[in-house]
Amino acid sequence: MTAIPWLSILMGVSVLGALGVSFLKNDKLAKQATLGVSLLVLVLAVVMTVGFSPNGDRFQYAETYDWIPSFGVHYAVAVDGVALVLILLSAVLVPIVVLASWHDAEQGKRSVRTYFALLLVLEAMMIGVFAATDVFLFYVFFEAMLIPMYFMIGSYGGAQRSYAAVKFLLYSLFGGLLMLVAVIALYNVADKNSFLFPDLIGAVTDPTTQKWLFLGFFIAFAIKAPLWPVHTWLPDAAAQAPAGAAVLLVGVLDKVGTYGMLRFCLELFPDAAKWATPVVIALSVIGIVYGAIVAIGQTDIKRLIAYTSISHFGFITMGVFAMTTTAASGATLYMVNHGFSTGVLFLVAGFLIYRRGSQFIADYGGVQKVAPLLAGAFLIAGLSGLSLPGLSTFVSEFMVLLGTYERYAVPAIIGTTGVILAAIYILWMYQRTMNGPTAESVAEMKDLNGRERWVVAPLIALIVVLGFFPKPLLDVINPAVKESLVNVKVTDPAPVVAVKEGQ
Amino acid sequence: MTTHYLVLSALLFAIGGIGVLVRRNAIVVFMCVELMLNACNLAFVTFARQNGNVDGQVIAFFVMIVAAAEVVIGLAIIVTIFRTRRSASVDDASLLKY
Amino acid sequence: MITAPTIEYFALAPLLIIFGAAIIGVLVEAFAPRYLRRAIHVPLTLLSLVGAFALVILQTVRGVPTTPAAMGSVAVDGPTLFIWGTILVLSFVSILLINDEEQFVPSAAAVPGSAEEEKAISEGAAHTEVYPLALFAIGGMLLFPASNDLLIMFVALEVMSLPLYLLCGLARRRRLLSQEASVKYFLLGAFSSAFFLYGTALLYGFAGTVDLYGISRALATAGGTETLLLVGTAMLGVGLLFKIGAAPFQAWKPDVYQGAPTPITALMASGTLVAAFGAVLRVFWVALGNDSWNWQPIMWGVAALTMVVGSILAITQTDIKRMLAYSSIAHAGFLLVGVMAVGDKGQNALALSGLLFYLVTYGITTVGAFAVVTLVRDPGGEAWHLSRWAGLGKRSPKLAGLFAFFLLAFAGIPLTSGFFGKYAVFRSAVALGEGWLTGLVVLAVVASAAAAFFYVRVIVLMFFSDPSADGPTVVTPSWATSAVVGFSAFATVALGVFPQPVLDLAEKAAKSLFVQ
Amino acid sequence: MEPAEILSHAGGGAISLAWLMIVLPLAGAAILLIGGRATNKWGHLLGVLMSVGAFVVAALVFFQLIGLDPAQRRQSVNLYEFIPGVANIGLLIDPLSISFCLLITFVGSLIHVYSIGYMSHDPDRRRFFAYLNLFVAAMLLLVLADNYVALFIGWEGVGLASYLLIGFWQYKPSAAVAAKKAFVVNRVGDFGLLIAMFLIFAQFGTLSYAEVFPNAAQASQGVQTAIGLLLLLGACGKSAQLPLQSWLLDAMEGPTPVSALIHAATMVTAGVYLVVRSGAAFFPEGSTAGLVVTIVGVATLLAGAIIGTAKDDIKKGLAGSTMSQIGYMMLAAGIGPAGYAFAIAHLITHGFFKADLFLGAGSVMHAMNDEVDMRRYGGLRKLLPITFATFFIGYLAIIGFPLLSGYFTKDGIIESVMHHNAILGWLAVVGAGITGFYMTRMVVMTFFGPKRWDEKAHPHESPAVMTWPLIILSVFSVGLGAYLILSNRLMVFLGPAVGLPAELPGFHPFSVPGLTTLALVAVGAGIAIAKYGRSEVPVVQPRGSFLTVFARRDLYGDALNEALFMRPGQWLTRLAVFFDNRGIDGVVNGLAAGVGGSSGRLRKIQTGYVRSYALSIFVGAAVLAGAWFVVGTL
Repeated sequence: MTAIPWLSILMGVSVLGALGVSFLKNDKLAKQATLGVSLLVLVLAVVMTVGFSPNGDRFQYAETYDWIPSFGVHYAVAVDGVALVLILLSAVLVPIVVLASWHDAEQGKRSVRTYFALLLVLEAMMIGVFAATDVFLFYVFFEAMLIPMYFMIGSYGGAQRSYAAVKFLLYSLFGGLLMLVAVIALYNVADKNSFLFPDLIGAVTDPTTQKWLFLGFFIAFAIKAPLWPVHTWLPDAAAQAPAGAAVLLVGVLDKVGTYGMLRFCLELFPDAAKWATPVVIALSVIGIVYGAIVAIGQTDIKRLIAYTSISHFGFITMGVFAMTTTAASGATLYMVNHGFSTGVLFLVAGFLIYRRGSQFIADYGGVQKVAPLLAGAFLIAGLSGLSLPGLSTFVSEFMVLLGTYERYAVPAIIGTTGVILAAIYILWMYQRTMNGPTAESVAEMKDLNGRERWVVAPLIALIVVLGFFPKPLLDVINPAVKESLVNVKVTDPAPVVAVKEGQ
Repeated sequence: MTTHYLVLSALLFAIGGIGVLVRRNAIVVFMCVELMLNACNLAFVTFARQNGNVDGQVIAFFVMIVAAAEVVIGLAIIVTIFRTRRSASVDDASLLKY
Repeated sequence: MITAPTIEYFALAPLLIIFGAAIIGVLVEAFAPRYLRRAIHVPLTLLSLVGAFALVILQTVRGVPTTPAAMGSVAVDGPTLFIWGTILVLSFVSILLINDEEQFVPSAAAVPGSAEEEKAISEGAAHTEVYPLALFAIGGMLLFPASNDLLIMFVALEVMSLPLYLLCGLARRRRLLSQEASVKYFLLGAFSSAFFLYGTALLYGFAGTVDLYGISRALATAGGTETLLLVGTAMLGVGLLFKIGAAPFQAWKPDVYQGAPTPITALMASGTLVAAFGAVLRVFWVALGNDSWNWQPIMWGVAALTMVVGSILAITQTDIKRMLAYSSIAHAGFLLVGVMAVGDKGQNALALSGLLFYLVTYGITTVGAFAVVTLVRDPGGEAWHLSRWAGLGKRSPKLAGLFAFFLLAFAGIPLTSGFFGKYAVFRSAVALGEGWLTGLVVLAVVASAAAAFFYVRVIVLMFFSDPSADGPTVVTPSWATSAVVGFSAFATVALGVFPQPVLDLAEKAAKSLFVQ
Repeated sequence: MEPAEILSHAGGGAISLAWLMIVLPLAGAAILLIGGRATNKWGHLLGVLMSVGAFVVAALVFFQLIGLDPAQRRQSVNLYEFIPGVANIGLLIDPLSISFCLLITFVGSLIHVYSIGYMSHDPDRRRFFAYLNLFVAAMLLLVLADNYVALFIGWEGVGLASYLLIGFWQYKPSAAVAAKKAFVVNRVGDFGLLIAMFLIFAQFGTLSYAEVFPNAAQASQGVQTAIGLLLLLGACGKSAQLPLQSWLLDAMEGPTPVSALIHAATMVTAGVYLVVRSGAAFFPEGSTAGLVVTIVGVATLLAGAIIGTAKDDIKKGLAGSTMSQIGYMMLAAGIGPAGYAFAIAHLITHGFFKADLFLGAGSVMHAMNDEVDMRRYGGLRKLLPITFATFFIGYLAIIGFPLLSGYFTKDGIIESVMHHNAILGWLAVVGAGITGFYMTRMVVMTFFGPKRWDEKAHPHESPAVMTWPLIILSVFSVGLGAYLILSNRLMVFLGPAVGLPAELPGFHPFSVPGLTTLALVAVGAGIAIAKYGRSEVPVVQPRGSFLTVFARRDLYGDALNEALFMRPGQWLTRLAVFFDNRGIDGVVNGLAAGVGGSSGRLRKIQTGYVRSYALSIFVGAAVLAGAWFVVGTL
């Protein structure tokens, strides 16, 4: 444990950066400043991670101050392994997104520096939401986050942007407000005069109350994740948002939902969670298959990617609620990997669309011939989307399915069909856009330029490295997940055959 | 014994209320309101009698004063709108709706 | 043999100052030369408000009196003082808005578009009466929640309302609407106050007194099934619910808010609402406190209806002020949730503090929003039609940003004061631990989700849609107006991030509850 | 004899450097892909170098291994922890894996060399070599893995390489589609493999061979069978066995060296490897799973052979024959220890002579500027002497001409199956006969008879860089079989890895089945010569009898897939999309619209008439009073 308030520093830097950027007059300068700030945050986050001791206390870098005593609300932040990797994910994605959306904001003829300021504000809130160990503080970030994203979609998005933005906001707000009631009730039922997460664990004992509160939280998270059938805001939002915002939306914001399920739904209401598990698993499985099938039928690249994410979130929720160490760790790792893989997928798609000016698959063809690098990046991103072994997503998907099978064989088997469907939607999209004779509309297409390579390269590197060597992340995640499962009071099922230690 | 007065006041109040609903002329409507106030006065006085204290009587005086003030304001407003519209029908004033 | 009544002048001082100033204002109107009047009125009014506020502070510091003043007819207790402070602050900022004479008709008597109106305009005539009128209204607002018996309450109600009836008719632009608003407000107001009075009469008949505590005592002995009591409370309720604009008595609100001069709308939407809720609380908690199981179900229905009507009807509004009026109806519904959360002493304190805090946050944000409305103008006055606001975010981002911020506060997004307001009230309701009330809270949050839609809609208009060529001009605000906007914005942020100080005040005020 | 125990390697010697086998080609691929155009000049050379390097390492490991006592010949080298608590990345060096390594790296290197010439005119030659290296690396990981997860990584890696190489000329839509098809069909197999792994992990709590195999017997019979069948599904995908055979014929869209290396010599045999590797555990002799394997094998070997008879495209003909030959291997692998050695032996020899045949075919195409229709060949033996000679040797080898490789291995399979299950055995014999027919047909149509090609083409022998690999391969095609089979060399060698049958089989050249096989092959060849050698071959394909069409259309395999999966799939997709937009999203938007609409209607109650407002107040008052009354008097 160190006395340095790392998390506050991280947030503070982003917020101050945002302020500074919004006051800059020169757009170019604003961009560079944003990039600088986000890189600084990344460096700080990495340093913080290095100092994190996986097998030390569960929550580290803790800071706790009274915020609103009469509500029992604290400014309390700390990270365990799960939160840490997600914060790291955000810290990695933001600078990349900044670099990727260098010119995005200009299309709308809208204020460029506002866009980048919003990015930084969003980063601060993303860090905050994962770091918050006070349920109320978490809720505050959970809701407040919507606003910058809402403006990013609404002001800088595509033709349907305001529809998408409003849909996104209201959908989330609806869930959030239901959660608010649950939050209040939780406070009263627990009767601890405190919103601190550790105080609230095991505070709700009455089964009926647990179920109601669980629902209040779960619905909000299910909408956020999004879980079938409350997913329809995502395709619109993701398709309309500028590529960068889409990355943060699908890559990080949605993770708040799955993270919330793992952290709050399970730990605060373990019995209710077990009670709800069959339904949740069923919804997840439906989500996996359904999302994949609908993705196959999409004609719009970004929508397609959005639906693949719905399928992937099915895997994550399944892993979370399977409540085995392997599955839960896999799910957590999945959150990170999915952030990277969908991130690069959206970004490369963004480059593609930026060049051609159309989101429709039908407008492309034979791009590989004219822009091999672009195509290659797109292929690798796609392959990580279908979780090819050797790429990070495989590890997490494998763990989720493996762990789920231990307890729920049939859902796991059905979920595994997603592996086949994934191959279809990714490769078919790739074939239609990149292969075959070059369409004259793309004949002049430029290949990736320097900036874009710098955007794609780090992500792909990460995906490959983590694909072969996920241990560092898992070593951080596993203890945290084990702790949570202890609070949920579940133990992994033992193998049927007792294996005498071989060799 | 006092019930009759109460019934009467209730009737007056009801008449006033109905009047407000059915009459178009702003002045008349307003007079109906005054009628309702007076119904109240009657009730106050009656109850004062019933309870054997003078509060009700006193209140009645208060009410009259207030009613008088109301008249002043009311007439001023009604006159202004009449000058503008050349009509005192409350139904003509229906630009603000939905 | 009549003994002279004892009057606690110090306790009543704020009232006396306001009324005194109002009377002086009238004298000024009578004797001061026209060109001087404004110069006298503005400082006089503001000073009196400041003075009154100072006295309120002083009393709070000196310790809250535990017995009602003026022979038990005016209760100057913790809640009253807090409400007074709130009303005075809100009035102060509203007066700053009223200060902008562009808003008021030069000569109310002149027929719109007539020669004499031209003349009046050319002469730069102005109705400086607005200041004393406003002061009388404010005085009424102060007395209304403080009055400890129904007669005083009735008088206060009228003192508060009558000047407002007039002020509503003084808009410079769209005078037909303004006058219509005035006449509607007047007729309906008088109508409803008749109900209030009749209810008073019946309760007098039931309890033999109009003293609130006396009524509650009578209730304790007689039990809650007397016809007089039941009908009486219903009638009384009509009068009060009308003032806060609860359904089905909300009809006047949109019309009046839309027609009235915007500064007056601001005053009504903030000050009057606060005062009316103060009165509602006093009547239902003090007089009918022992009877809560009787009125709670009805209040439940009213609250539900109010929030639903407010949120739903607001969605399709096209006039900005009208939309804000409906939003104010919806908020009234949310506040009623808190009114029902009565239980033991601690629970009451919780609910009361929540309500007080909500009233502060809502009032301040409302004034700010209307202040912004006054700044967005067309050649023909304020750009009232929403479509005119399209693309405002690009023409004047700062103003649009502020307005968007106020709207988000109305919607109750975290990190705005509105969020904690809602939270404080809903929390007290849930804390009661009654299923029916928690259910209402769920309904309330669903309603506020729906309500969010029309706030968001305005933001969409301002920021996401492109400006029309001949969009409205944003006038450079006067020092007063900019002060109002600035103050409201600051308060909305501050209460959204560090609500604790104000919460402390509210809790302190609520701890002692209403004196009996 | 049961397989030997898997020991963890003590370290030292080439075995501890075995990882180089994988890393070298992997590095090659990485350098060539990342290096980009800069490496165009020397890329192909690097590729060859890395492949040869891998071969050298393999050879060294091999020699260290045979230096060990047989009981010591299963050594696992742990590299690093992959997924904590689930799996490591580790290598298992044992006779089985090393045999594969030698085959892969040796044949692979030859094909690398050959490709230098074959791809010399292709602008993307560098990328081609990168993919080839990637393939070699993945394939080696597949066979060297000491647990199922690592195996799966290699398994998918070769799938990727195959996808990339089939679609190498991606601008040809047919190639792109074929590539996608190959990958997707393989994924169906992977589905089975994945479930098998889950089941294994749920059963044993581990996925490493060392811990699973010894305890397999403790699992219930049903579970064992289930695992076996699921593994078989995976094997069918990779090895193009029924019912997942359909992708292999389309895969011929890839450049010919790819067909030779991936779709003949190595990758497609991965399924056989999987079955043999897990054989002792999950396909024990006489087990249900084993029976199913043999049935699948026989069915495929016949189907492949039949398909081969009708193809005019020389590569597709060879592809059919590949299916069929792998069918033989599966068949053998299904019968347990008695068959493993023959399966592997046939796998190895087939690797050589089929690669020889494919490369020969490639050389022909090279000469005929990429004409693949045998009806447009003819009389090429004079013009392409070396190609002809080598191709002919390969031909003799595959039809099982006495004393050549195929003769020993295939005959071994038939013999061993005969003892196991006569029906299957005789079916295999029939297959051999058909092989005789279609291979002869191929040779006759290509090299004999009058020339049927058009004037523009002027055939010429391929350069040395292409012919030398042919020669080397053909040499092995002659001798290797005898070496492996006689005195059960391979069987004994493999013993520690896969176990040995109760008594080692002897070699009976004049057994009934053996002779019948020869007779049938002769008959088949005779018919082919009669049909295509003596009589004129029409340049345009005749409609052909129903049977011919049946064979030509791959036994309607694609039609079946289309009817059963594609069409309903597309239907389902459209349905789902519609449901999502109209159904779910419809509800959401409908809700919003409903609220808006009700708002539009409700606001009409605000008529603007003050009297109606008064009415609402009046009624409201009445209602309130009434309600109060009701509640109060309750």
